[in-house]
Amino acid sequence: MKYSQVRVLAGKGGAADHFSEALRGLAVDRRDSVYAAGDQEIKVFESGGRLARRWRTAMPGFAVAVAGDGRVFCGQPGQVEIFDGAGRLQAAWRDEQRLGLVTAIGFSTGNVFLADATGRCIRRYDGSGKYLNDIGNDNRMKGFLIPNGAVSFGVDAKGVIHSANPGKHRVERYTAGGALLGHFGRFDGRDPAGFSGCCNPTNVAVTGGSRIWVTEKAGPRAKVYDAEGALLAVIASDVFDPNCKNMSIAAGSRGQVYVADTVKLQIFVFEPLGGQGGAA
Amino acid sequence: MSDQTTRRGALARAARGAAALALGGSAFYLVRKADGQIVWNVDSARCINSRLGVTNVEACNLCTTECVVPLSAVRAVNEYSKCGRCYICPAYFNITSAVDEKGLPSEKLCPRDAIERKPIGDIDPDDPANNFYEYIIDEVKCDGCGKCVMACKEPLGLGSIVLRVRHSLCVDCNRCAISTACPKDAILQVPIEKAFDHVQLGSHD
Amino acid sequence: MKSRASTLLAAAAGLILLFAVNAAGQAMQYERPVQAAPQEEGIGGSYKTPAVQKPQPRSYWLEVLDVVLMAVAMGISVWVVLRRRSRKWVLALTVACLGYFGFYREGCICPIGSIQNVSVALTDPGYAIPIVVTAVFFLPLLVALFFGRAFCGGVCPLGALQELVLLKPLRVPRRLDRALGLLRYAYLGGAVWLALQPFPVHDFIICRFDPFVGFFRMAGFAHMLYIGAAFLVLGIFVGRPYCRFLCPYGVLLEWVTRLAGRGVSITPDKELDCGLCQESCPYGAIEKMRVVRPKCLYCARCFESCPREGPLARKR
Amino acid sequence: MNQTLHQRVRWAAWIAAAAVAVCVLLLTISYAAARLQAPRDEKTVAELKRKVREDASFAPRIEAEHKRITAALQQRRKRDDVIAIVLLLAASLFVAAAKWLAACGGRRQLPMDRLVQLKAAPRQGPALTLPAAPGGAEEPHQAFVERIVEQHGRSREAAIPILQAIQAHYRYLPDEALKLVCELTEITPAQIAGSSSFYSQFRRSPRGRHVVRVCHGTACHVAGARLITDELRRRLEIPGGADTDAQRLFTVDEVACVGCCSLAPVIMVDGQTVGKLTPTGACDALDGIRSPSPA
Repeated sequence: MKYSQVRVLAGKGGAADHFSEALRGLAVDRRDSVYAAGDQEIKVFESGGRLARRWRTAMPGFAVAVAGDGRVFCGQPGQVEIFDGAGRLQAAWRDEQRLGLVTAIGFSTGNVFLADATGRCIRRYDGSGKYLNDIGNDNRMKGFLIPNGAVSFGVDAKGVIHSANPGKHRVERYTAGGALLGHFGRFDGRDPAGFSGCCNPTNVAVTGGSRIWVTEKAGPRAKVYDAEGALLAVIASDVFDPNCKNMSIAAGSRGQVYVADTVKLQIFVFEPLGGQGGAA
Repeated sequence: MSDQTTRRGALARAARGAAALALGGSAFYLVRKADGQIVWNVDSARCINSRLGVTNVEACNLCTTECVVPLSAVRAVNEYSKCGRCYICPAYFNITSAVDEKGLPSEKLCPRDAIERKPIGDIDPDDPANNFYEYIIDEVKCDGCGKCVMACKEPLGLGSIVLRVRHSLCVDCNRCAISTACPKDAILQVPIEKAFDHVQLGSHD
Repeated sequence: MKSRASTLLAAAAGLILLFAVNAAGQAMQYERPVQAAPQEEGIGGSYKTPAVQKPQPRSYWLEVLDVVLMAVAMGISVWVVLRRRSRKWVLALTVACLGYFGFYREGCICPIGSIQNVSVALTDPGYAIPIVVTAVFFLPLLVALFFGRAFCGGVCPLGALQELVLLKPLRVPRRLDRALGLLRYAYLGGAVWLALQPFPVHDFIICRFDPFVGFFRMAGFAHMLYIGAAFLVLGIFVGRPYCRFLCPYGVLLEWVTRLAGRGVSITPDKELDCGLCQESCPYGAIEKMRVVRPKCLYCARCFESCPREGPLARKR
Repeated sequence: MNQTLHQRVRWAAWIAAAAVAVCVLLLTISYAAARLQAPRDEKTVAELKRKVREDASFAPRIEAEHKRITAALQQRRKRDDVIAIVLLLAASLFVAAAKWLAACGGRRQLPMDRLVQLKAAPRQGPALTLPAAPGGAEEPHQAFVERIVEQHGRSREAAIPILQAIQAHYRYLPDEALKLVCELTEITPAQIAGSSSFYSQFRRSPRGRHVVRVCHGTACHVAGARLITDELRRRLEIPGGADTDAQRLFTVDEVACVGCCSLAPVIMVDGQTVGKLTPTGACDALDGIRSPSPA
């Protein structure tokens, strides 16, 4: 299985569809529009690559996610801002005692999961913003090992949370209640199936139930695994700036992959060759 | 005759006075400029071993080879408060080496065997990945080659290991031999109170 | 009138609002940053983050003490040579200074190398040197301005080393002496020029090619150690070869000494014209029974060999 | 006693010099060995690193190799430090001993060389060919004095030239000759006495065959010229008040500075200078002349 780069969105600069300082979060909605959180803005690109909308957020956004009902969640330091599809602010969740920097957001029926990098765990809230429980900090390390400074996870169709635990070179599976179901991944500096460096993978995205997309840092690369943790493909490795770290990744309905280059501030779009390998 | 000697004496005195004035003046100028005790210091933001944005190059080991004291006065230091205590530390292991049966890289990175690795905190005997590890640099063995510094820096590591001048070993050369050789002018004289400041690593270039 | 008031009110309200918004912005400031490094409470097991070793340099007052000691040593040198006129005391001072400034302080800081720092500091507005270095550089010059090269005599560790190995001084022909002496000017000029150059050419050659500092540190580059040893072996037969033919600071001292009011003199009123002093001077600093002060290195050998005041005279 | 101390210091100097040489040699060898070893170690490690790519079991060997190299370096450094300290100590001992020898020992040695020089000199040096022997019988006083008086005239003004001629001939003024002068000329005994005592060039007593001038300049004085004069006079058995020995072989004069204070104490024997003397050394110098002399 191979991927080819088909498009590059955004970039570094002052143009409307460019970012000037940072590009941190990516999300894809059902219509394959790309939501990118960077600087202090959210930019929405149509599937063709044209900038459709952009709006400012209260604080720099570290994560962006699109809920099933089309609302856009933006994770920020200490809070989550919720916008409607047009970018109008609808609510802001703050949980000052608990919630720190939100670096990933996921949904399952009736649940909103917020990755809290300050608390090194995933916080579970209900749809109205009521805190339910923590995931991933019921262990000896009191949370995920994140020398990268970000917790990243994806939620599959069954509501299982796949979270990166970079310090252990693993992707861990949790139930919404916080029970550890299992994990895959191991350290290996040579075999692409293993995770290299001190602490990888940095970011995880999940589509449906069968594909787990991850990115690594140093050297930066994007990979795809199947549900059992078998490597399907290395999507790309040499197009990214070598100093990239915490590259957000998202996958679209046709199996296309979006990876944010955090140094060049570009979004690389890859598509599988031969058109197969689409979402399950 | 006596007239001449006094004239000569006066001339000599005048010349001496002028010279004293010149010397004193330049000394005064320099003292006005001086800012207390200054020491040699590695500017981590300039040192290519720790400077961000430098990747895929060999670690510069001029600090090892150029220093005038037998074992360089520049040594690697682990700022524990910044250290991620990683299970697999890229400064300790050669992460590109083959993985052994325990799941760890088989080679160590330090050519002088100067880094010690030990688990800390509540130790989980069953899963070694479940522990934090302290990486302790042996001052006596380290010669400042910078390999670990290069390996620890962002984005691979957290950049907790940096090169530092051991002021107790540094002989405070007029012109530090390393600074002469350093291609990035990373060894600078700074006021003593700034020498121990935590250096905020600058971004690319 | 009314509209005016309302505008004012609106402005005030706007201002208040602005502040309020600002305050709200402040309240929203996020105060719990992400700690990528695990903290003590996260690590558990009563773990304490070890302190990072930060060895301090020598304390400042010790460096000041060095300067004071140097000044005192020069004072002693002047007193011993000009008043006591005793070689024995000079020898004692030489050994003491070699021990302290040479082997204990490892030859740093010295005024010879400071030439470079001082020349850079005088020309580059962004470069400052510590007061200690300034003092170390200017003190010997000031002393030389009044009394001659007292620093060279017993205080300079490089000179002291050569002074002590001198066994059988050969007379260097005047012309050769002069010609070799010119090397110092070239060395001084080259050193200052290189010190003032920008980065790639920039170099402090005086320190880099200091032949004796390796002995003081008992370490160094092999070639410099061998060169130093060669200088010492040469120094057995030729009085202070480095000082006379290479030392760039000697040039400065020489210039300043030309203006000196006092200095070593060969008993001007009661001398014998026996020439013993002239013969005893290994540095060719006595010509026609008169001291050539710029070349006099304050070693007091002339006094020792003098039938009127040396140990010969005291033996009676 | 002094001699044995001298010997000992000389031994110490030699041993120290040898120690210095050995230390330098050791340090050089150590340095060279390290320089040779370094690339070999590098090669070993590189080789192991290459092997470990295929077989992870080589990794411990690399680690062991690193450990060994580091330990060897540290050991070498320690060893070199010790050698360097020994070297420093030996060098200072050598310098001290050599200086002692050059200062005190030198004085003892130099005269010997000079003496040899001096002993060789009489056979070749023209300085020792003396004018006619005093009291020589080749011409009676009468005839000689008459000839002189004929040359210079009989007036009182001729007194000095006549005395000079007599002095030149006899190297002193014999009483008989002076009597004859008084008889033959208008010159009075009182005038002769006055002139001959006023000018230091005239001598009234006979002179030895060799003139020994002992320098009594300040340098030589403080270096013991008095002792040398006394010793020479004692050895030559010159009675008090006289300056020439009974055989009229040596005349010992005390003179002001002869101009080579650096060799103090100095004597001049017939124009040959001998310096850095001891009293016995001075006597030996004269023996060197005496032995081949009365031919």
